[in-house]
Amino acid sequence: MTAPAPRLKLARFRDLTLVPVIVLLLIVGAFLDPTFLTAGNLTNVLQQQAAISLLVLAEAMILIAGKFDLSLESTVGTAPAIAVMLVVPVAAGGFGIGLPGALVIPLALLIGAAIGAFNGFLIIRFQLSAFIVTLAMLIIVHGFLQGPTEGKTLFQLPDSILYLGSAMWLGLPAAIWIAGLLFAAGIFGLGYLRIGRALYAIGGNIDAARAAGIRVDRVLYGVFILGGTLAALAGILETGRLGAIGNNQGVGWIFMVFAAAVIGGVSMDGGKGTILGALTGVLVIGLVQNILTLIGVSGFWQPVIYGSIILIALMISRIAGGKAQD
Amino acid sequence: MTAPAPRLKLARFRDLTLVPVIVLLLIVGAFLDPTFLTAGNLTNVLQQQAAISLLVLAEAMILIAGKFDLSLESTVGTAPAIAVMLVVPVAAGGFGIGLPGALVIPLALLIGAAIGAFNGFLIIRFQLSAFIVTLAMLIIVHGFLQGPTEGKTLFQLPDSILYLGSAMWLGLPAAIWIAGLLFAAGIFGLGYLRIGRALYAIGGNIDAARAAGIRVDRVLYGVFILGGTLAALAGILETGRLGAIGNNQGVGWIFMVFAAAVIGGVSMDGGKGTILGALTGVLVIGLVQNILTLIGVSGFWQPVIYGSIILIALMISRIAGGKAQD
Amino acid sequence: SGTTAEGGGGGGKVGIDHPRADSDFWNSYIKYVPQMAGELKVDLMPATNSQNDVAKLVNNVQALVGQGAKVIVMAPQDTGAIANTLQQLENKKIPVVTVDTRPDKGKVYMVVRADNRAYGTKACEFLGEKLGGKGKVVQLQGALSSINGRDRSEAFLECMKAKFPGITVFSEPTEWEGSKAASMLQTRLEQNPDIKGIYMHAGGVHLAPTLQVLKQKGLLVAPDDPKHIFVISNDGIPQEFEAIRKGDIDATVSQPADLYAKYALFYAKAAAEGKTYKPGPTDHDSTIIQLPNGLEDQLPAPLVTKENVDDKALWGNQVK
Amino acid sequence: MSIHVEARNVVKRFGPTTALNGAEIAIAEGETHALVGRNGAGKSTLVSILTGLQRPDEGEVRFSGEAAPALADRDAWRQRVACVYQKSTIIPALTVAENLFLNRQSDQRATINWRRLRGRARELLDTYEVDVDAQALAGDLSVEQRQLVEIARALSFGARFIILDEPTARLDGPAIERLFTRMRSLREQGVTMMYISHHLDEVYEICQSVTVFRDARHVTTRPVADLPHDELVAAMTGEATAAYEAREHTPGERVVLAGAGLSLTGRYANIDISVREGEVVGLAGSASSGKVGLAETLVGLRRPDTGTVTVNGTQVRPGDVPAAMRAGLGFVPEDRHHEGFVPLLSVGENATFPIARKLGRYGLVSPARRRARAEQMIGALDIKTEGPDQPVGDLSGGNAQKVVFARALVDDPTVLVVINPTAGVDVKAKQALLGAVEDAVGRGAGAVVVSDELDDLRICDRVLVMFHGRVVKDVPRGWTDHELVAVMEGMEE
Ligand SMILES: Nc1ncnc2c1ncn2[C@@H]1O[C@H](COP(=O)(O)OP(=O)(O)OP(=O)(O)O)[C@@H](O)[C@H]1O
Ligand SMILES: Nc1ncnc2c1ncn2[C@@H]1O[C@H](COP(=O)(O)OP(=O)(O)OP(=O)(O)O)[C@@H](O)[C@H]1O
Ligand SMILES: [Mg+2]
Ligand SMILES: [Mg+2]
Repeated sequence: MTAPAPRLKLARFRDLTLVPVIVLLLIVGAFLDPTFLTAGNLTNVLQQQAAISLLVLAEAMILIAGKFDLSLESTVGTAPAIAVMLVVPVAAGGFGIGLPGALVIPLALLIGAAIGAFNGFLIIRFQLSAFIVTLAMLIIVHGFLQGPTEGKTLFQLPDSILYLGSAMWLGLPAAIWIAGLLFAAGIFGLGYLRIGRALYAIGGNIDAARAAGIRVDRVLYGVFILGGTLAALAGILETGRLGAIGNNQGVGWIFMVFAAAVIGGVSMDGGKGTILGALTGVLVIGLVQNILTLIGVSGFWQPVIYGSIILIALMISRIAGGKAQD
Repeated sequence: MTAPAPRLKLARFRDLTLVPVIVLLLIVGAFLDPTFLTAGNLTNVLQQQAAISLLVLAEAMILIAGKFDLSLESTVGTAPAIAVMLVVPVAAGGFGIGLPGALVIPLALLIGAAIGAFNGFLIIRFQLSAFIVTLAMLIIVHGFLQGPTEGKTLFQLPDSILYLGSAMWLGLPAAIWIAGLLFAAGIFGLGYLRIGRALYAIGGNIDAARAAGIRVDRVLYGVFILGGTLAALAGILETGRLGAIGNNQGVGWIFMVFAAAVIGGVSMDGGKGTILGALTGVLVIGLVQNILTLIGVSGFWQPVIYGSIILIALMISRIAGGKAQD
Repeated sequence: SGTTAEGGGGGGKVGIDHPRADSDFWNSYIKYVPQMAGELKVDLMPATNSQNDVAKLVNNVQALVGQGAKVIVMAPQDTGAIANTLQQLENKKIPVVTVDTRPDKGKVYMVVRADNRAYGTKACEFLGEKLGGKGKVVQLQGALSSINGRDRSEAFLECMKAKFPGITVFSEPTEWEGSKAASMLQTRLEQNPDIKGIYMHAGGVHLAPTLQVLKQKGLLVAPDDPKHIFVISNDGIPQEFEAIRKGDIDATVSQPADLYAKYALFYAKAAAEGKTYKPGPTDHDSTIIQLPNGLEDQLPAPLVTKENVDDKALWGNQVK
Repeated sequence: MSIHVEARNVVKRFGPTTALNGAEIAIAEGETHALVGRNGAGKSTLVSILTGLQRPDEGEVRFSGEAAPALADRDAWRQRVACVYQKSTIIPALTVAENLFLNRQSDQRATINWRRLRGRARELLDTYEVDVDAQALAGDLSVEQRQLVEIARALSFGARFIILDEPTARLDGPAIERLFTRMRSLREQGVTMMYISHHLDEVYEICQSVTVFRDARHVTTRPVADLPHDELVAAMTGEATAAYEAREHTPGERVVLAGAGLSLTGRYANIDISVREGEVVGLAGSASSGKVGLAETLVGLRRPDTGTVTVNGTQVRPGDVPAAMRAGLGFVPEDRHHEGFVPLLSVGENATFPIARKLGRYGLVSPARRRARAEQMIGALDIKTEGPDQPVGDLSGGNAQKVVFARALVDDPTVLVVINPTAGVDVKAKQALLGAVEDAVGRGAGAVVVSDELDDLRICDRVLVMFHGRVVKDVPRGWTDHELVAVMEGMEE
C-alpha cells in the first residue's frame, strides 16, 4: 500500500489551513505599515497574545473533549486577584490574612484549579449542561473579583506575581516562552499521550470511550482543572504585563477565545481539531488586531472590519480544509 | 395498551420543570418585599422581559433546529437604528434619505430578516460553523450600529417606532400582548404545524430529516430569517420602552437569552425543548432580576447571587426533569 | 498663570488612543480631537481605539510607540492596570497626557480631567436642596468597575450622608445600560412611589429611559407640581439641555468634552516641545494641582440648570 | 464442563419498559453460545450488563464462579470480556488504527509511537483480512467496513470471552465466512463466545448451544443439535411459524422507476435500470459493487454525475429527495441510525413525516390523526413499542428498523426502494417486512430490493447483479443460492 504518505500530508495540512491566511496577513501588513514586519512589533504581537493564547489552549482541550467552559475568562481576573488579596495588607486592598508573598503564584493556580474542579463537579456529577453551568460560573466567578475588591483595581502587588508577565528571558518576554512551551506540551500531549488521545475519544463518542475503558469522568475532571489552572496562569501573565489587576481583567475574552479555536479548526461538537490549529487561530486574531491598530482604522468601523476578517479567515479555512464545519 | 396516557403527562411535565422554581420565587419574593406580588410590579416584570423574551423565542427555535445565532443581540440595536436613520433628517442623526416615517417598522423588520438571511446563507450555503459565523456577525452587525451613528444615541425617533414599546392595550403594555401572542403562536406552531415539527426533525437528525423529504435548507433559512425578524421586533419594543436607541441596545443580552432557553429545557445540541419551557426560563430570569432589584442587594455582590440562582434553577430543573442535560 | 515656557523647539508626533466608541460623551470628544489638533497645529497620528479594554489600550500604545509616537494621549478607563505601561513609557522618555482619569501609579506629564467626585457632590447638593433635605432619591450608577462611575457614586453617597442625612438613597448598578436603568428605575418607583429625586450618572444612556419611565408613570410634570421628581444628569449632551429647557429634567453637570480634547492636545504639544508646568491657577479658569506621579489640570465642570442652559460657552450648545 | 459466564435472575427496567425480567443465561467454558429472540427481547440489554456498561436493577453476573467486578473498574471488565456491540462504538474523527487500539495506543511506553501503531493496526487488519487503510478516518468508511473494524478490535483483545451482538447484520457472504473461520479458530483456542444473530442458519453453523429469550425472559437453553429450526422459531415467537413463501407477481407494462445513463465517479458507471408496476427488482453484489450508491441515487440521496431518474413518469431533479417522494417514492435507507430516524421524536412522528401534509390542513398536523395512522402502521408491521408516543431512540434495533419501514410505506408509494431492508430484524419481523414490500407490489407498486441477503432477494422477479460499479447480469427468478453467489463474486460473467 502506498496510500499512507499522501494521507499523512493531507492530515497535517488540515491543521494548517490557516497558514495561507497568516502569510496573507504578513504580506498585507508589511505593505500597509513599515513597522509591521519589524522584530519589535512581531514580538509585541506575540507578547500581547500570550495570555489569551493560554485560554485558547485550555478551551481547545475542553472543546476537543466535547465540553465547554465559558468561565475561563472570569478566572483570568479572579484567580490572581484573590491570591493577591490573601497576601497583601488591608491597606493595599487585601483581606488582611497576610500569607507570605512567595505563595501568591501557587495560590492563584490553586484557585484556578478549584474553579475548574467545581465546574467539573457540576457538569460531570450532576450532568448539567456545560454551557449553562459555566455561563453561570462566568458571572459568579467575576462576582468574586468585584465583590471583595468593591470594583477597585489592585495595584500594590507582590513582586513575585509581576515577574512572569514582565520579565525577559534570552531577549524575549518570558510570557512568550511560557506560552510557547505550554503549546508545545499541548501539541505533544494531545498527539502522543494516551490521556491526550482519550480527549478525542471522549469528545468523539463518549459511550465508545467508556466502553474502551477510558475513565471518562476522571479525564473530564482533569481537563476542567487543567483549564482553570491555565486560565489562572493567563491571569498571572496578564497581571505582570499590566502591572495591576483591574476589575475587567479577562472580561470579554471568551468570544475571541472561541473564535481563535474554531477558525483554528477545533470543532464545537467535540472530538475534532488540534492544538497546533488553535495556535494558528490565535496568531490570526493577534495579527488582525495588530494591523488594524497600526493602520488606525476608525474605532467606529473597526468592528465591521474585524468581524469581516474573521469571516474571511473562516471561509478560507473552510475552503482549504474542504470539510463542512460544526 | 394503556401506556400512552401517563407518558403524555410525563412529557408535559418535562416542559414545566421550572414551575416549582417560579412558585418558589413568587413565595420568596412576596416574603422579601410587599411590593413584589402587586399587579403593578408583576406587570413591570413582564414588560421588562417582553423584548428579551422575543429573542429567547427566536433562539429557542434556532437551537431546536440544531443551529445557533449569537448575532440576534446586535440586531436588537442595529435593525431599528438603521431603519430610523433611513427616515429621520440628517440633523437628527439620519442618512438624509428621508423615507416616510410610517415605513420605519417594516424597514426595521426587513433589516432584521436580511441579517438572518445572510447568516443563513453563510451557514447553509458555505457550511460554516453557525457559532463562529454568528459570532463574527455579532461583531459586524453591532459595527453597523456604531459606524453610522458614530457612537451617538439616536434620540429623535419617529413616533411610529415608539408606539409599540410604550402603548397600553386593555390596561396592559402592548409589548406584553405582543410577546404573549408570539409565544402562543410559537407554542402552537412548534407543536402542531408541519414546519414546526420539521425543526425538531432537523435538529434531531438532519440526514434523517432530509431523507424523510423535509426541505431542510429551506426550513433553516426560514428559521434564521424569522429569528432576525423577531430580534428586530424585540429592538422595536425596546426602543419604545427606552425612548431612544443607544449604542449598547441589546449588547450583552445573548448570554441571558441562552441561559433562559437552556434552563427552560432547550438543548444546545438541537432537537430538544419546547417554547413553553423557554418561556418559563424567561420568567425565572425576570423574577430573579426583579427580586434582586427590590431587595437592593449590593451591586458588587449581585452577580454572585444572580449566578448562583441560575445554577440552583438549573439543578432543580435537572432533578425535576430527571434527564441529563446537554 | 502656572505656565512657564522653557526650552521649546523639538515637537514630534502625538499618538492618541480613544477609550471607547459607544458613548455620546466620548463620541463628542473623539470628534473634537482632529478639530483641535488643526487649531493647535499638533502632528497627530491616526487615533487608535481601545474599546474600553485596558489590555487593548496597552497593545495600542505599544503599536503607537513602535510607529514613532513622541507623546501619548490616552484615557485609561482602568487606572491601575496601566501602571506598567506608564513605567515603560517613562523609561523610553515618552511623556503621557491622560484624559478623564488619573492613573494610580506611574508617571504622567499632565492629567486633564474634571473632578468626577465633584460631579457626585454637585448632584447631591442640588438634589438635597431641592428636596429640602428629606425624602428618597435614586442614583442610576454607571459600571461599578469603572473609576468614574465609582467616584461619582461614592462622592454622591458621602455627601448625602454628611449633608442630608434625612435623604434615603437607592443605588442601582446599571452597567451604563439603558435597558437595566429603565427596569431598575421602574421597579424602584413601583416599590417607593414617593421617590422625589434621581441622579443619573450618564445622560447619554440614562436620559431617554428615565424620561420614558417617568412618562409612563405620569410623573413627567412641571417642577411646581407636587408630583414632580427632580432629575439631575451628568455629561452635558445637547439632549440633556433640551430636556432642561422643556422642564423634563432639572439640571446636568457638563463634562467638558471640548476642553478635554483641547487641553489634552495642548499639553501633548507642550510636552513634545519640552515645556514644563507648576501647580497653580491657569489662564482658562482651572487649577493645576500636584499629584504624587505628576500634575493635574482640573477643568471646570459647570452645573447647568434652566438659568444657564442657553450659555453659548457650553460644549453641548456647540455641537451640531 | 464448567460454567464460564453466568447471569442470574437479571431484571433491568427503562422507565416503564422492562427490558429484562428475571432473565438468565449460563455459558459453558469454550463453547460458542447463541442468544436469539425477537426484536426487543432484551438481548442487547443483557450484553450491556454482561460487559459492565449497565448495572442490573436486580440479579448478578458471575465470571468463572466469581462475582463480577465493580462497574467502575473498566480494566477488570475488559480482561474478562470483549464485545462487538450492536450500536457502533467507532469514533468517526479518529483513524482506523487508533480506533483499533483505543486507550491502548502505547504498549508499555509512555508516548505513542504512531508508526508502530499503524504497523500493529495493519497486522491486525491483515489477520482478519479487512481491506481498509489503517490511516483512513473511521468516519469515511462504509458501514460494512466499520463493522469489520469493530470485529477485528473485539477479537484482538485476547479476552477469554467474546460477545458478538449481530455482527453479521451488515456483512456480505464472504465477510461472514471469514468471520466464522476466525471464530472457529478462536474456539479451538478455548475462547468462549456469545453470538447474537437473527440469521438462524448461522446459529446452526457456528454455535453449539442456544438460549432463547422471549418477552424479557429466558425461555429455553439447549444444544443446537436438539432444537430443530421450526422449534427454535416457535420458542422465539411463542407460536408455530411457517417459512416465508415468496408470492407470484404480475408485472404490468407501465415503467414506474427508470434510471438512464447513470454514472457516479468511483461508485458506478453507465447504469440503465427500469422497474415496472407490480415488479420487484433485486440489486445484488458483493462489497463495493456500487449497488447502494446506485439505489441512493435512485431515491435522490445522491446526485449522479450524469444520467436521469424518472419516478412514476416524472423526471426528478437529481439529488432532490422531497421531489422524488412527491412523485410517489418511498424508501428505506441503508443506515437507519444515519438517515432512518430522529431518535428523540416519537414513533408516530417518525413514521408519518412523508404524509405530514395529509394529516391536516393549512400546514397543521393533527396529533389525533397522526396517532391513528401510526397505530395502524404499528399494527401492520408489528412494531414492539409502548405506543405511538414513544421516542424511536428507545426502541430495540429491529423495531427501529420497522419504524423506518413504516415511514417508507406510509404514503402508499408507487415506487419502493429498500436498502438492506431486514438488517437486524427477527425472523417474524422479516416476514412482516418482506410481506409489506410484496403487499405494496400487489397494490401495483414497483419495488427495488437492495440486499446481500438471499432471503430478501427471493421475492424479486429478477435480480440485477452488480460488480465493480457495473450491472453484469440480469438473473430471472428461479436461481439457486450457489448460482447467484457465483455471479456476485464475479466468478461468472
Ligand atoms: N436506553 C433505553 N431506554 C429505554 N428503553 C430501552 C433502552 N434500551 C433498551 N430499551 C428497551 O428495552 C427492550 C429490550 O431492548 P434490547 O435492545 O435489549 O432488545 P434486543 O433483544 O437487543 O432487540 P434487537 O434484536 O432488535 O436488537 C426494548 O423494548 C427497548 O425498547
Ligand atoms: N463515503 C464514501 N466516500 C468515498 N467512497 C465511498 C464512500 N462510500 C463508499 N465508497 C466506495 O464506493 C464504492 C461503491 O460503494 P457502494 O456502497 O455503492 O457499494 P456496495 O455495493 O454498497 O458495497 P457494500 O456491499 O460494501 O455496501 C466502494 O469502493 C466504496 O468503498
Ligand atoms: Mg439488540
Ligand atoms: Mg454499502
